[in-house]
Amino acid sequence: MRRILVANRGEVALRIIRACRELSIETVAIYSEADRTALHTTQADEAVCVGPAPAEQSYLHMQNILAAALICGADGVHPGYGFLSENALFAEMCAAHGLVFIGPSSQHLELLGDKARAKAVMEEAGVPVIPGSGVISSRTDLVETAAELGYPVLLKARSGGGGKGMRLAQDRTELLRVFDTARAEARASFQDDAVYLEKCLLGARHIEVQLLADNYGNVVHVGERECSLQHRYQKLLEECPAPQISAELRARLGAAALQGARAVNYRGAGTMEFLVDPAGNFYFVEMNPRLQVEHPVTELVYGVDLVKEQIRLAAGEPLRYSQAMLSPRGHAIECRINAEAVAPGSRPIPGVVEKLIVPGGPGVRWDSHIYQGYSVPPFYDALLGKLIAWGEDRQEALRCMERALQELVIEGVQTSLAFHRAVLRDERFRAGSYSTDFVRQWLAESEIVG
Amino acid sequence: MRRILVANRGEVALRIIRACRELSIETVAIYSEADRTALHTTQADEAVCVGPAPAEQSYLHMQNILAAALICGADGVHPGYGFLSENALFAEMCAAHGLVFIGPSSQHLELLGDKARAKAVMEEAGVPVIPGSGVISSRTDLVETAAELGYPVLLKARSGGGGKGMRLAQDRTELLRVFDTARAEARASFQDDAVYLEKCLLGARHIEVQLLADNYGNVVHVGERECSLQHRYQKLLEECPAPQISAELRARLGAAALQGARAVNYRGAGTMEFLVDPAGNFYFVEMNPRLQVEHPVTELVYGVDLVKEQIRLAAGEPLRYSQAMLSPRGHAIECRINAEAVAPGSRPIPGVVEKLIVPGGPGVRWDSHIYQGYSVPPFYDALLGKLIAWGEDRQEALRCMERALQELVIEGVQTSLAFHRAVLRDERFRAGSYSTDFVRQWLAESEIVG
Amino acid sequence: MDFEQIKALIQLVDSSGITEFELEGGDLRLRIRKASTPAQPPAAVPPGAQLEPVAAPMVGTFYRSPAPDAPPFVQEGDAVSPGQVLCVIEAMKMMNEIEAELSGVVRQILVADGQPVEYGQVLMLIERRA
Amino acid sequence: MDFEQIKALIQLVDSSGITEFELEGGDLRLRIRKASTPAQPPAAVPPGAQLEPVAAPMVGTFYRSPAPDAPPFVQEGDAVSPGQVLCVIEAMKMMNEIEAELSGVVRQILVADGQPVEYGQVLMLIERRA
Repeated sequence: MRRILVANRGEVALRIIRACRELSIETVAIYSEADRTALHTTQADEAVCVGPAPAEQSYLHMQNILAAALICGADGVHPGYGFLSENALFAEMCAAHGLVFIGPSSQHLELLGDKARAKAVMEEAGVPVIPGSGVISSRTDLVETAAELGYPVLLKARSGGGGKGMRLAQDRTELLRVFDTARAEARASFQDDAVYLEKCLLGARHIEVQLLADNYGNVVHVGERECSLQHRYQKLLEECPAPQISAELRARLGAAALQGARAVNYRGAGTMEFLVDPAGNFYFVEMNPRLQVEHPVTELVYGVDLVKEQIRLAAGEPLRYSQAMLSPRGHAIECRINAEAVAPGSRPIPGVVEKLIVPGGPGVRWDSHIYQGYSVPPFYDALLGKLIAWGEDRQEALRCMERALQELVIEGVQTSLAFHRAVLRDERFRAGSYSTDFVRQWLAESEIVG
Repeated sequence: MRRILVANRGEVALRIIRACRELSIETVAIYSEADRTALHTTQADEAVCVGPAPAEQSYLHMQNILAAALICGADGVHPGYGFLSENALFAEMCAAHGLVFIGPSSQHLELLGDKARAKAVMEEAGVPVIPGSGVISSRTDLVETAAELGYPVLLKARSGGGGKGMRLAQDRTELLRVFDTARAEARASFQDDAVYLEKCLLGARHIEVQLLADNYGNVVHVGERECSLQHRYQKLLEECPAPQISAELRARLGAAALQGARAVNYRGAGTMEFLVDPAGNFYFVEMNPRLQVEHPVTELVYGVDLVKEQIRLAAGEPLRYSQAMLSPRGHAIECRINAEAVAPGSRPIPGVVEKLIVPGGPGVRWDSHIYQGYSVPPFYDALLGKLIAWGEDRQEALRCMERALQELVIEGVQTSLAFHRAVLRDERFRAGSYSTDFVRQWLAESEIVG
Repeated sequence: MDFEQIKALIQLVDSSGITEFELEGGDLRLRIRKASTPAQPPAAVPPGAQLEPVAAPMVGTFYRSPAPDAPPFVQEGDAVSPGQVLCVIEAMKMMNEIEAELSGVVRQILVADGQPVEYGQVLMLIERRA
Repeated sequence: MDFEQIKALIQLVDSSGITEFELEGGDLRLRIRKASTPAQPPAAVPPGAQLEPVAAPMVGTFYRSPAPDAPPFVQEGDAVSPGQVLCVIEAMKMMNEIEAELSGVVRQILVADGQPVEYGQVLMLIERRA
């Protein structure tokens, strides 16, 4: 590949530009009118304005993005995460115009985008899946299926992602109450109001396995990540490796992920998401056919550049790693610094970064598109940057992250820094055995909302 | 240790504060009146002004620094590099007042500070040393000794460091001409005008070995660093491991460094400097009994935090590593970004950092005390920050460094960025077999001075 | 020539006294026109005249005529009325006609035939007339 | 109490109307004095009077008297002349006498007895007299 159009913005667009530069691949950035002075716009070799600020008219405007790719002579398109990254039609359009879509095929995106179908395929392949239903056809079906599964249950959108159209129900009354809202949200977000039910596992942990697969049948996993620290189904902190996991469970998770990837003939970089219950049973939830926000923790521990590998695989190169070559070293933690306090009812507030001091020194990595003087636009997601810390073991990584959080200064916009600092001091978090309930419980008990 | 006074400024003061935080040790910063708003002043738990801007009246003012340490209840003093780090009297005064000096004993500092004596001790211990003389007694002695060694020769200060009092002479006339200047410079810098001669090895490489030693006789080496890229005897770029070195030579260098450290019963972190000639013969030059500016390249490749280890060792802990536990992974490069163009006759010019964009992403580390709005004081050394890049091999590290140099924006002060960017593109440099003559030759041939 | 160079040329022409600029590949064909000696003298722009930009509503390739051998939709100096086609932008093999939204006179065409345009790029300036 | 707290206290007192502040450990003894009710009324500072700071020339511990049971070198309101000892700063077991460099009246003593001072810290203010 010679020239890649980066169909995204923010830190992930920069991340892809960095990988391309290191591979001597030219980059074409796209930007909305709100991102004219954004770093991804200025750092790429070329930049094309593809529309006004709202994402539907710019970062989601397939025609303008493809026209920019063709006009600029790009031979590949990297969608990043979010936006068009899981859009099967976009992948197909890229292919139709002779552009390499850096991700799996549109068929994979279609299959894995239908969460219910993906589960069925995995179950058939022998991967344990989370108990749940097919698409709910009626209120009667809803109530009966929930009774069979047993409360609490999770209502989820078939085409969902990022927690949208997702609702927890403790009983029949609550379930009936949230049914319509969930469907409306799913329709608004994904143009598909089909929802299904899933058993809600109490005290479960969200653990995912990173995969890399080439076009020639070779698949490796690059360890697991702990992603249980979530607020409103949005991850706020991730770790690699998952703490408090036995070597035996780790091996079983890796094997199941490989099994699942092989079952669908997966290609490129992807992630198998599992829920792990307190007894050590695990269940497939979904497969993310793209780069994950939290990929840096894996990179630091395994010494692998996942974005460079993803591009190499998309270009048709064979995998450069065997499973035996991939061994973890130390521990890494990522904090997603958002332009938003973590508190009930909080919302991101746009503003200008009036002062920025970026942490440095050993073990610290900062993936971010902000700079002193940057104006945070109100149109996109609230991620300001990802602070990642590495240490020889979890204890050292925690200490490194604590001091990096202490060093990081962002003035002018509200941030999640106070939350992250407080969580890092929390004894239960430090013990490493927290589940997806952690933040909800913690917010209920805590006064820290800053 | 509970509380450490950091007897330094700039990036190294921050580096030590970072290590202390990760060890849950409180820090006391000292600052001159010129550094009231410096990051090391604001980041430490406490900060004490120890004098006006000139270093002799602040960062070198032993009495004020020790008074600050005692008044603030510090139990240790970390001298960093430069300033008082190799001052035997200061180490002794610390000890006399019950403060742990984080470095070797004053006896070690005295022995190793006398470069001629250090060489004699190493020679006795069976470490090959660079051919040279004892202290030169007269002009006759000078000329005769030089004739015996053979030109070119290096005139060096007995108490020297950082290239001060150092002169290269191609013949007898030049040697006689530089003799007085070198002595005057040595007197001004080290209050000691004793100089000695050393054979100048043509095409030699400057390679040093990192050591860690505890108080109980355990010593390990943490690999070698290539430091041949120098201008006026000042290092500008370092690598770990040294490129184009055979495994056999690497092993011999490591063994010689251990032998040397054991010969002087060394304690703490230190570095053995060698010159390696094109035939693969190596010679001891000197031992640096302190933290080195370029320590991060070793940290990235070996996964060891040298400053934390140094503090642990000074606190009397036994070494946590055996030699077998220390294995390199990948390759790291450091560029010293100075407030000064690299060109004949260039000088640092103070100014205000009007814009700063720090590189991020995988493999990149930035150790720096500057921030947007920081005013570079004219009183101290010109180092603005150290940009360090890691990759799975030298090729990947070079690519990572290239794109990081491309991302780094420092406006408002002159920098060495243009030099570093140009060197990274140079084919001889990329081939990895450059010697200490490289920059001189390169500047002579090149037009890039930016 | 890459996108950046083209953009630079456009900006250069835009900020200069030049009103038309052509360039061809192969054995090179260059053509530069200044406003002071136009092929067909446009009505002088009276001081205080209101120039309205026509911006590209999409990313694509700008064409001044419906086909390679057809005459251009408009020339500098032409009077135009709302709904009149000014140019086309080709995007993904689709020809998108760009229409005038006001009555006026075409004062300046800022993009050369066959050149790529990005969203929001100013294609021409029209002097508003009642 | 750490150095930072002490500095904060000094600044608080400095910026307030309080002229004297004492604090003891153990069972706590606190004493605050305001300028409006001084123990020994200092001569009023005439408007426009020139107050000269006496800054610490070294890091150390500030003492108002030569020995714990001795009277202080100077009190607020005292007239002083060049060379007169104002206080001592103990550093590394050495007692360093700080002398007045001008003639005037001690208007304010800003540091409490026995407190640490850093380089350049203002110890007292002297109103310059001819």
